[in-house]
This record gives sequence, structure tokens and C-alpha cells, in this order.
Amino acid sequence: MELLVLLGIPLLGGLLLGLVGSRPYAAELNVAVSLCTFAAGIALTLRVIAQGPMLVWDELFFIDPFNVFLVALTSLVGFTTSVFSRPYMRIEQHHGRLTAGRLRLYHAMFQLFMFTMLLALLTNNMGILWVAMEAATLTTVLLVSLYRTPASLEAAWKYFILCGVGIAQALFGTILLYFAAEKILGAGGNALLWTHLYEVKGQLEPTVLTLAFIFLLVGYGTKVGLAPLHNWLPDAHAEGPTPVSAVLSGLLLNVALYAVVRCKVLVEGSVKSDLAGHLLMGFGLLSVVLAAFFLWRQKDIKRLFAYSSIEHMGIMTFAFGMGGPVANFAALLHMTVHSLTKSAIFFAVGHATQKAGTQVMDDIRGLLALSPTVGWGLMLGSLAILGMPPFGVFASEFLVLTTAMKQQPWATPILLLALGVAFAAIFTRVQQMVFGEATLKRLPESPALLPVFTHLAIVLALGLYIPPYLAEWFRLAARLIG
Amino acid sequence: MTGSAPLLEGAAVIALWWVAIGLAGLVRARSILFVGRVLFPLGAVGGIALAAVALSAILQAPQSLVLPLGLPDLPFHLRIDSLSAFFLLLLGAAGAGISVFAAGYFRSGEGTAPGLLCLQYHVFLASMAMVLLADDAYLFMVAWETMALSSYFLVTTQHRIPEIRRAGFIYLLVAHVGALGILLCFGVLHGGSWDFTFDAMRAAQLDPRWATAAFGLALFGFGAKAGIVPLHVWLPEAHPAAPSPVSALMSGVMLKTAIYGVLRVTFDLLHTQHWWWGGAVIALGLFSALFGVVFAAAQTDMKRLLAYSSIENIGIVFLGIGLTIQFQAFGMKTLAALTLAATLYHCLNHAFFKALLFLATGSVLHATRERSLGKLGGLIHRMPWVAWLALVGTLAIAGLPPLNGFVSEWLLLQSFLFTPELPHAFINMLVPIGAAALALTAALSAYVMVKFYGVIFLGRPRETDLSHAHDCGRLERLGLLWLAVGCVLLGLLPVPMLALLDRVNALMLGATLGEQAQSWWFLAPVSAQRATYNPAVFLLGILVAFVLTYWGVRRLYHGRVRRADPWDCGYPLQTSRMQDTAEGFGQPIRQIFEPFFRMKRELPSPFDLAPRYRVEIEDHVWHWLYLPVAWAVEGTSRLIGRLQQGRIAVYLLYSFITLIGLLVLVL
Amino acid sequence: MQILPLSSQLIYLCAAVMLLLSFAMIAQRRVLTLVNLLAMQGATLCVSTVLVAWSTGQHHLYYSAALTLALKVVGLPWILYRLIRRLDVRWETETLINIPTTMLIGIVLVIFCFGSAQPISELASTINRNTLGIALAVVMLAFMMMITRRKALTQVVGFLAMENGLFFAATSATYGMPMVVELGVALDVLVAMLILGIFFFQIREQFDSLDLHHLESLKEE
Amino acid sequence: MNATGLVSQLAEILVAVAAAPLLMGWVGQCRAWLSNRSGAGLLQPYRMLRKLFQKDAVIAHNASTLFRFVPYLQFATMALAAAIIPSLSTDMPFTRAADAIALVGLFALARVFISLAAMDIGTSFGTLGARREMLVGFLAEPALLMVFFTASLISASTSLPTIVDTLAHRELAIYPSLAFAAIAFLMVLLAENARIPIDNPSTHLELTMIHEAMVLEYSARHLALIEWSAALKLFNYACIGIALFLPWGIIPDSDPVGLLRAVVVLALKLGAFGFGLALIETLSAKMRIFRAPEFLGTAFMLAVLGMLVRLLLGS
Repeated sequence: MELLVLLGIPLLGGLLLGLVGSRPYAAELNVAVSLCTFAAGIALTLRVIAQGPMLVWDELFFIDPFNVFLVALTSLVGFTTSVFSRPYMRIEQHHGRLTAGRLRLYHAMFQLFMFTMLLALLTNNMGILWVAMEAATLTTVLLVSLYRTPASLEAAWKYFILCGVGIAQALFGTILLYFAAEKILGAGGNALLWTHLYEVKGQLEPTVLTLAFIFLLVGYGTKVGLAPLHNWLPDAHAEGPTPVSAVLSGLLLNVALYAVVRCKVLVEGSVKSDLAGHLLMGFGLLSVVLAAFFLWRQKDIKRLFAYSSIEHMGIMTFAFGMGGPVANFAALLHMTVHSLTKSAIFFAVGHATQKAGTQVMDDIRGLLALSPTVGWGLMLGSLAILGMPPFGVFASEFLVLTTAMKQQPWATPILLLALGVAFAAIFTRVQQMVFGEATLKRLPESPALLPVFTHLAIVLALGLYIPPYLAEWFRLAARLIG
Repeated sequence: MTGSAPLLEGAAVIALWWVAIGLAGLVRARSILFVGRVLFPLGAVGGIALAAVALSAILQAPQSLVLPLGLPDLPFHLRIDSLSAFFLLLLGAAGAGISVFAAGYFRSGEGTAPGLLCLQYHVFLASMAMVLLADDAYLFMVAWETMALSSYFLVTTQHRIPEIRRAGFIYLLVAHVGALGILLCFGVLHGGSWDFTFDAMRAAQLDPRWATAAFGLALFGFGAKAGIVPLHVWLPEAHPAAPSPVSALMSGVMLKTAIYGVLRVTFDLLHTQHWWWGGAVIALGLFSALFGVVFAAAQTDMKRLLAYSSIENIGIVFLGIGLTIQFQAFGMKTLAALTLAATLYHCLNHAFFKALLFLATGSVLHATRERSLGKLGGLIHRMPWVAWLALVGTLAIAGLPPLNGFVSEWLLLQSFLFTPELPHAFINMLVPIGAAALALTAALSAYVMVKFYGVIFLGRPRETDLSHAHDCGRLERLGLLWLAVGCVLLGLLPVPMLALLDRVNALMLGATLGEQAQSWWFLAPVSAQRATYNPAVFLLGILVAFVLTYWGVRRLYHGRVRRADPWDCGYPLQTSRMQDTAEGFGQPIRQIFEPFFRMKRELPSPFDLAPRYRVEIEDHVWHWLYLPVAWAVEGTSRLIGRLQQGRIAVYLLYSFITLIGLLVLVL
Repeated sequence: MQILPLSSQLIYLCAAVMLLLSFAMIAQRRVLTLVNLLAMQGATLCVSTVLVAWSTGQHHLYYSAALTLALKVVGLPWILYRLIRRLDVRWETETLINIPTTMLIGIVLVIFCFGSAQPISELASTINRNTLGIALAVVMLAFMMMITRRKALTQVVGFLAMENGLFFAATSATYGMPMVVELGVALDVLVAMLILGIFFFQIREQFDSLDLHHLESLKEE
Repeated sequence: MNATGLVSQLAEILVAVAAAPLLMGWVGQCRAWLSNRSGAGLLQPYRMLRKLFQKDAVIAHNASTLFRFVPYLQFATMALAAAIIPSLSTDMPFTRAADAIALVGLFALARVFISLAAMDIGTSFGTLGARREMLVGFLAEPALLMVFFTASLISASTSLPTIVDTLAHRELAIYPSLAFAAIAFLMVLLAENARIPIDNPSTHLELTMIHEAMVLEYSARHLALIEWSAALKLFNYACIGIALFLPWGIIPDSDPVGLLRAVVVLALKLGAFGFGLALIETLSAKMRIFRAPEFLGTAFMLAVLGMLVRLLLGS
């Protein structure tokens, strides 16, 4: 039941905002809808925690600890983002970068995006999963091009084409999957249901699944932003409105990775070799290293953090690739803390860029002097994302690194090199933005920094103390992934 | 919480107490009065309490706790044993003095708001305490990095100055890279048991290669924090940048946590030590010691000078550690105990005199707003308190009897005298050279300290506006006094201290100095035949002789004194600027140790209308090691940056090729 | 080898035609013709779907065929025609790689695709085994077309051709995906098309041309 | 500590304090003879001291307390050093409080203080002298320490009486290592006591002087004490040399008769030493100040070499 609500609210909210999204109260409405979604998500989560996995609507939807935790995360970040975007978008409008119509588009698309995310997470049907992912692409394409500036159009176009092509590969992979599955499960709807596939994964044809996995990996991997398929990501993050960057980094990448992992589970079950794992590790490492070096050359603050997202996605992918309870646990934890931290950073960055009126880092100086909250938000957020204890990101990186040391000793030096480079690259820039003499101006609306510090507080807490039920929950999920 | 561990709980509570004080600072962040006069003294109280707790903990069996925090499979483990207790003692005792000083030192309107400063400062203290208390890798790393982070914020207090930002960045970068090394070290140490508690690591059996790897990583990680050459570059940057109490805390206490880490890993977590580890550490230590002191001699900024002298002292400490490893590896336990005692003693001494000197520079800085030696001078008249208390520190750091610096060097030299007994060819030939180098270092540090003290406090003021320099306030005096008294007491009462240190020996090496250590009030570490030393009697001797001389001269003759101008060599136009400068004083050393330096000189030509002389001392390591790395990264990133050149067709090609490649892979 | 049933022979014919059409598209530089070819490909796809449905009696495939007809033969080409007329882009400018080379690469690609699809075809139980390889080939060729073309519009045509290939794979190799999925996919493609339509105009008004080399400003250097 | 020990202890100090200027005088006299002059006589130093003590002290305006108490400290430290070095007897209670290393430390203490005092006035001379003094010191001090180490490796002890006992009374062996040490020690002695070739006690030439530059601002009783302690320093070094390299005649106990004999022996040795010193000073020329490091570096190397020889040959 919560399910219906959970999916219904954002859908209806999207339609509703599509009608009234330009009204002055639209932003509040947006917040309200997101809040309801969040509430429903929590309710569903509690239910699943209490009763365990559930299948609803002739197995069309399947909720287990793995995806329900992502549901909770998604709805939470969605909610905070809506809170943040309220003043942010007002200021944008005030600066005349947005018209009312665009604002309506933004609100509607935001909700629809949430809907597609949740759908992708909740569905049990690999086909629907694909459909949802594609739909997510479409909605976000419109969001990225919201400003209609040449740059934003270019970014959106690249995003669209690259992800479209990628996702097409994913569809081919899905077809192959179905092709393999229908021999065991027979033609018809069941052959794409993850639960059924999971049961019979042992009997699926290895060769087909291998091919299928490659197409799925390339397809969904494009959306995860694995190097070298990542090229759309920095542009889309940099040119879209900041709330969109926040949800892209915080949610979309996670969901795409979720899809990849689901597929990996099946393939591992069928293909006896750990090919899938090695592929993931390879892509993960490559992404981490490339991203780390890209970071070194950034001038645009949002690109900077976009690349940092690529880096962290690489770390998660690597961890999932290693597999095993600890690594998966670490990866899930990293997913959580990364999306929280990164969205928090983007919130802070949003205000910073609005104050500076530019995204060029050399023109942003002395945030601390002008607005301590923004400054500290950015500083702490960056330190958190750089894996500085006592923030939670460190906890997961600690686990990942130590596990890697155990299972893949060859990989640890590479990881460490990348982490070191990334640290130097990001920190030197953040430091010069936060510290020093202020060069910025005041703003009409007071920034909403509640989201930033809520996220950071959660991340901090996770670094010091992971409540038992959460841990138990992660463990369940980790076990599911195997 | 499991078990009853009163002392451990006490220590943890004090850490919490510090955090609480810090948070209280935020309540009235702008009120310097509240923060300075109330909170910092409370922090000092915490320090004294911690010292007391630690003192009793040294004498007791290890206690441990498990907190319901941390990672699900890895809750926070706490443990206090003689080693950690000793370093806690160091932290508490030195920290108390520094806090008292800081109470009077921090003025508002200097960069960060006082309240925030208070928070960072006390979090720094607390995190150091937690580092020492941690008994599992995760808590240790968390505390370790928190320490780095809080100290980083303290260093960048005046972040409006670009150099300070740069210094902070370098500091945090090196700290972080080091921390990664430590992390790896723990990853090796747990040896397959999926347990990151130190207990598990103690239990783990590593084969020699892995053990060596762990040791190497630990040496790298902790060495980066301790500032061992060539990982020292952050130290002379960060120490001058930070406010003086912070420099004192960093140099006096924080560096010692790195020493603690090395000892913990080497003698506690690892079972066997290989003699050549010791050799490597000795080499590193010697080099750092000489390097540090030679550079210190060439400095013209008083805080940089002290920073380099810290490198020197850390070098000496590593020397001791290396020697201990060797003795231990060859099973000469008593000697190992002697050396370890000397090493730890030196840690404690360094904490006191270095903190004292840094605080003194802080007072000078406040009184004169001047950090470069070339513009100071004659302050002994303006600020007698600081001057005379700093003199104690100067003598102590110069390793002169009967102060504390001498005791540890004496012990270390004594243990060096045994190295010929090492059962390994070469080693027993080479290591004694260490004694020579150590002696050289000690003598050089005396040179450096004469320069330091003489140029700052003696002579005539080199700038006119030094004339209205004022002495430091009451609280600052108290802080300085505390540390100075500490130096004297540590110098005069080595025997009880050694009795304490023997507990650490027993825990770490399973051996003690035996009876002689506690024999009676003569310090006779090995045997009364071999060597004895009693600073108290020594001091008494000097005093008696002094008094007799004075009394004799005054009694037999007279005490008439006439004041006059100093002799001007018949050249009446001498100004105070014509005194020897710091550069001048360091010149012979620069000349002798030319190859150490990378010098840029500006010599005036006879025809200059405004002749000026400048000399810049730079560090080869920076140019040979760090810059190349930076360039390498830069170059790589430029190459990789080309990948992303904006054309969508190329991006599509990437995915196309990836796809094809993968297909080929699986075919 | 035994004689294949008529239906599969016909399906193979369709497959061959589709492959042929994709080559034709690679060779073709006139945009209008490209769209025609796309439509024809869609038609072939539709036919093959019907054939499969008829030969195997999978009734839902008829719907799928109808969907294809509506979308790929009528809908999208129509939209494209209108766009072309409105934006009047008639000629593709010089491709990045000249056409003969592209053809050669295409042939190599086809061989590669067959090769990689071989193991699957081995164990395909369906009457029309080797179509999967062809479908893959179509997809890949479309992919290459997207890489080589310079106009946004032609890139989109390539994208749609890719979709065709996917549909072909879906129908011929696996008798079609579950209906719900097909619907979803179709919907997505339609929406994508509409959004692209909007994009074209925006790009036009920003850069007053649909040439992709305007869209190369965002990069690292 | 027993009464007799105390006796010898006091005897040591008194002899040293009393005879140090005499040694100075004797060296001066020898130098005079060697350069065909008729010297000022053995007692000249005493006369000078008396004269200085009676004068009024003149002190620079900005001299701090440090400046004033350093001379007394100098004298005290040197007297104390005399109490550590076994020159007559090895039965010396006080040596338990300070061994060879502490002795070196004591000399270092004196050096640091006199340098500080020199910098206190703030004339360019004082600082120059202080710098040079520390320059000499930082090389001479470790060399001296190494000399001691060579000896203490032989006797497995750093306490001077034990060393002397071992060398003088236990076994009679030839120690090549000690030969190196002896040369090193001689060089250190020359440097430390401001003798030619490092420094020239009887010149006030600005460019070359070290010790004199430091004490330039001292006058009257302060200067007297400085001079006296300089003499004491020479005496002490001589005694160290004697104790290490020709310890025969130093008695193990402290019966009065023996002490008297020891005094005579010591006097003879010192006489020889003084003549030798004068000879060296006459024969060698003062070297440029920048050559001093090389000279002392050689000394340091020799001392280390001695230690190595000791380790290598075990003798």
C-alpha cells in the first residue's frame, strides 16, 4: 500500500506541478510533495524492515532490504533537495536566469524524476527497470538544459546522446537476458522478473549471460559514469541547475549502479568465473584514477565535484566488484554517505556560486569571511568527501581499502595514489575558495543551509556510530548481493 | 562498557571534558574574556588531571574498555597501559602549561574567532588523548585524522595570509598521505584475522616479509607526522604559521604521538624486530638530527629555527628507537631497556623545553610583532620574565647539565657506549659512529641556541620600536614558569623518572633496568662502576662554588661598579644595527655545511648606492623530491585531460571501442 | 542441411534487407533519403514481426507489430520530415570518415558481430537462429553512423536505426519482449523523439545550425 | 664518602685554583725563553690578578645581570671541573656526581655562558667573538667526547677515576687507539684554550681574536675572574691529558704522604707539558679563522678513528 502512495505521490505531484508549477507557492508545494514521498518511503522501509522482502502486484514490484534502503535514501535526498531548491530557484529567478515557465518545467520534471528513480528501484522487472532508467534520462535532460544557454544545451545534448546510446546497449543486454531466461522460464512476463531470474540464475546460459552483462555494463555503466563512458557527467553536472547536479550525483548514479549490481548478481550466479567482478573492479579503478587526474585540472567548481562523484562511483564499483560481505557492506555504506555528502556539497556550492555569480573557482574567494555557514559547509563537506575522519566516508573507505589489501593487494597502491592526488587537487582549491579575503556580495534571500548541515550531521554520525538496525539492514543487503 | 577500568574511564572523561569546553566556547564565541579567562584555564585543569591519572596508570596493569560506538563489527576499543599512560602524562603535563599560557595569549581579532579557536584547540587536545587511548585501528585512525584536521584549522587561524594557507595545505596533505600509510600498515598488521583491534594484531602471526612491510609503512606514516627527513617539509612551514601555543602543542606533544605510534607498532603489535630495521631507523635518525640542526643554524626566523630544531630532536629520538630495536633484536634486553628509557625521557624533555621556547617566541611576537631575528635584540631588559625563563629552556635544549636535556643525552650516550658489544660485525663498528654524530648534533644545537637566545634577548634592540616592548601577562608567565620548572625538575630528579620509565620498559620489552635504576639517588643506569651522574649534587657543587667565589671576591676586595659606554674601537658612529645579525651568526655553519643547503645569495657590489645583503636558504629535498612529484602529476593530468576534448563523436567512439573491446575480451 | 520453413526464410530475407538498409543509410548523405530509409527499415521490421507472429502464433507480437508500424513507419518519420522542412537541413556535410572507408569498417563490423553472436545462435532454440547476429550488426552499424555523422539530425536518425535493430533483436530472436516492456520502450522512444524535436529548435536558435561542431566548447584543456 | 676522600678532593681543587696562574706564568716564561726574551717571571699572572681585583669595574650601560654574574659562574664551573678531574688521587667522592660526559657538559655550560655574556653588550666584537667561540666549541666538544669514549671503551666506564685506575694501576698495555686520541686531544686543547694556532692569547688584533674578543667588555674583578678561570681551564685540560695518557703517579687512595708525592709528580708533568705547549706555540703560526674548522675537523676525525681502532684491534 505504501508502495502505491510512494509511487503515486511524485507522479501526481509531477502532473500537478506541471499545471501550477509557476505559481508563487509552487516551491512550497514541491517541498510538501517531496516530504510526503519521504514519509511514504520511511513507512515502506519500516514495513520491509519489519516483515522482510515483499512482492506485490503479481510480482511486478519487489522490495528487499537492498532497494528499500536506496528508496529511503532517495526520498530523503529528494526531500532535502527540494528544501534547498526553494530559495535557490527564487534567487535564480531573481537574477533573471529563469522564467516562470521554466520554473514550472523544473518543478514538474523534478517530481517526475523522483518518480522514475523510485520506479527503477522498486520494480521487479528488468525491462521496467530499463524503461525507468531511460525515462530518468529524459526528465533530467530537460532539467539540465533548463537555462537554455548554449553551454547547457550542449551539455544536455551530449548527455542525451551518450546516455541514449548507452541505454540502448543496456536494452540489447536486457533482450539477451530475456533470450537466455525464456528457455528456462518460458516466454512471457515472468522471464524478466528479477525474483524468478534470481531463483534460476544457476541454470541460465553462461555465454549468453556474459554477452548480456557486457551490454548491460556498458549501458548502465554509462549512467553510473564509469570511465571512459563518463564524458557526459561533468558537463551535465556543471551546466544544469545546482539542485539537479545534487540529485544527479546523489541519486541517479546510485540507481544506475544499483541496476549494474542487480545484473552482476545474476551473471555471477550463472557464469561460474568471477569475470563480472573483475570487469567491475577494472572499471572502478580506471574511473578512480582518471577522475583523480581530471580533478587536477578543473577550473569550474561544479565540474570539480562532478569528477569527484566519478571517483567515488569508481570506488563503489570497485568494492562491489570485490564482492564479499565486507566489501558490499562498505560499498552500500559508501553509497549512502557519498550521496548525502555530495548533495550537501552541491547545496553549499550552489549558494557559493550564487554569491560569486560565477562557477570559476579563481573568482570565488573568502567564503568564510562573507558567510561562515556557507564557508564551513563547503569546507567540512569537502573534507568529508575527501575521506577525512570522523566523517562516514572515511568509515567506508577504511573498509574498502583494508578489504582490498586482503583480497586485491595489487589494487591498493593504485587506489592510494588516486586518493592522494584527488585529495591534493580538491583540497587546494576548496581551501583558497573558503579562506582568504572575501570578494563576494550579499544575496537577496537567505540561503537554506539546513539541508547541508543535516546531511553533514548524518554523515558525521555514521562515521562514529552506525546504529545496529542500520548495520543489520546493510548486512542483509550485502548478503543479498552476495 | 565492560569491566571496571577507573583510570581509563577517567582519561576518557577528561577527553570528553575537553570537547565539552570546546563546545562551550561556541556559546560566546566572540567573548575573549570568557574564552580566555574561563575556558582555557579549565582546559589546563583537565591537563593536570590527565597527568595525575596517567601517573597512576603507569604503575598499574593495563586496563581496557569497549565503547558502544564505531563500526558495527568494530566498536571503539580503549586501552591504557604504561606506554600510553606515559605519553598521556606528557600530554597532560605539557598541555596544562600551554593551556595556561594560551589563556593569556589569545587576543580577539586575530583571524578565527576565539570561541572557534577554543573549540579547535580543545578538540586537538582531546583527539591526541584519544590517539593514545585507542586500542583498535579504526578509532586510532579517526582520532589521528581528527588530530590532523583540528591542528590544520589551528594552523590556518590567520588564513588571510597566503603563505599560511600554503603552509596549512602542505601540512594537511603530508598528514593525509602519512595517514594513508598508517592505514595500510594496519591493513597488513591484522594479518587475515578480520579483526582490527590491537589485541588481534598482537595475536596475529606475520611472516617476516609482511612484518617488514608493516614496519616500513608505519615508519613512513608516523615519520611523516614526526617530521623525519625527507618527510619534514611541512614542519618548518606549519610551525611558524600557527599561533605560538599551537606551535608549542604541535611540536611539543603532537610529534610525540607519532613516536608513540612507532613504538606501539614496533614493540607491541609486532613480535619480532630485525636488527636491520634498527639500522635503517638509526640512519634516518642521524640524518634528520644533523639536517635539522644544521638548518636551524641557518634560519633567521625564530619559529622556523625552533621548528628545525624539532626535526633535530625527533631525529635524536629516532636514533634511540633504532638503537633499542637493535638491542632488542639481538636479545640484549637490559640495554634495550636503557635505550628506550633514554628515548622516552628525551620525548618528555623535548615536550617541555620546546613548548617553553615556542611560548617564549609567542610572547616576543606579541610584544614586538616581529618574527625575524634580524629585527630583535636586547629584550632581556624589556621583558625579563620571558627572557630568564627562556634561558632555562635554551640551556635545556642545548643539552647542558644539570638541566633535563642533558640527562636524556647522557643516557643515550651511555647506551651508545655499549654498541661495541653488538654481536654483529659492521654494526658494532658502525653504530658507535652514531655516538660521534650525536655528540656533534648536541654541540651544534648549543651553537644554535646561543644564536637564538643571544640575538633575541641580548645585545641592543636592533629596531627603535622595540623599546616599548612589554613583558608578558600574568597567565602567560604562569604557563612559562610551569614549563621551566618542569625542565629543571626533570633535570634534577632523573632517578624517579627512570623508575617510571622502567614500567614502560617492562611492558614493551619485557625487561627492566634492574636494581641500579632505583638504587639510590645517584643515577647509575647500568652499574655504579660504569657510570654515575647526580644532577642535584652537580648543581649544588656549582652553586657552592659560585657563592664562595662571589663571597670571596666581595669580601677580600670590593663591589664597586661604574657604568660607561661600551668600547667602540674608536669609531663613535656605531648603531645597534651594526651588531652581528642572525645571518652573520649562522655564516660559519653555512660555510662548513655548504652542500646541505640550496642557497641564493645577493651580495652588494661596492658601487651600490643602497647596498643590501640577502641570503635565502632552501631545502634540497623540496627541489629533488616534492617538486618533481608535483610536476609528474601535473603532466599526467595534462595528458589525461586531452581525453576529454569536447567532441561528441569521440565520446561515442570511446563507448564503441569499450564495447568492442569487452566483446573481444569475452570471445 | 534441411530446408528451412518458408517463414524463417522470409524472416532471414527481412533481416538481410534490414542489414542492407543500414548500409544504405551509412552510404547516404541526403537527409531526406536517410529518413526514407529509416522508415523502410521500420517497415521491414514491422513485416518481420508479423511474420514471426504468424509463424509462431505469438499473438502479442501482432500488437507489437502494430506499435512498430505506428511509431517507426509513420510517427517518427513524419516528425522528422516536419523537422527537416522546418529547419531545412537537406544535406549532411562531409562525414568525419569518408563513406567508402566507413563501408569497409562496416563490413568488418558485421563480420565481428556475427562472430560474437555465433555462440548464442548455436544454442538458440528459435526457428530463426542467426537473426540475432544481424540485429547486433544493425545496432553496431547505427552506432558507427552516429559516430561518423556531423549533423545532430543524422545522429538522431542513427539513434532510431539503433532502436530498430534492438526491436528486431527483440522480436525475431526472442519472439518479443513482454508487452509491458514493449509499451514502455515505445513510449520512451516517442518521448525522446519529441524532446529531441524541441532540442533541435533550441539548438537552432542558439547556434543557427544543427552542426555538431558548435557543440564542442565544454572540454578539458 | 669518607673523610680522606674529602681531603683529596679539597686538595685537588686547592692545588688547581692556586697553581693555575702559575702554569700560565710558566708557559709564558717558556715562550719568552724560546723567543730569546727574558720573561716577566712566573708570578706575573698573580700580579696581574691582584691589580685587576683592586680596580673599579667598568660596565657598559646596557649590560644585563647575566653579564655580571657570568665571570663568577665561569670561575665556579672551572673549579668544579677541577674537582672532577683526578689529578692527584682517584679517590674522589665528587666524581660520582659527574662523569666524563658531565665534564664535557660542564665545559659546554661555561662556553655557552661566556658567549651569551659576550653577546649581551651588543658590540659587534662581542658577538663576533661569541660566534667564533661557539664555532670552535661545536667541533672541539664532540672531539673531546670521542677522546673520552676511546678511553672509556678500554676501561668500560665513563667515570674518570675508574678510567685512570684502569689505565694506571690495572694492566700495563700499549693502546694504539690512545695514540690517536692523544693527538686529537692535543689539538682540542690548543683550540679550547685559545692558543696558537687557533687563537693568540696575547693579541688584540680584531680580525683574529676569539677569546679576547668575547671578554673585551670585562674589566677589573670580572676580567680577573675570567682570566683566572681561563688559566684554570688550561690547567684542567692539562690534567685531563695527564690523567688519560700518562696517569702514572696518580694515587688510588688519599694518604697525606702519597698526596704530597702526587703533587710533586703532577708538578713535574705540568712543567713538561707547559714547556711543550710553549714549544708548539713558538714553532707554529696562527692560522686563519676559517681554517680552524678544518683543524678541528681533523681532531674530530682522529678521535673517531681512535675509537674505531679500539673497536677493530680491541686494544
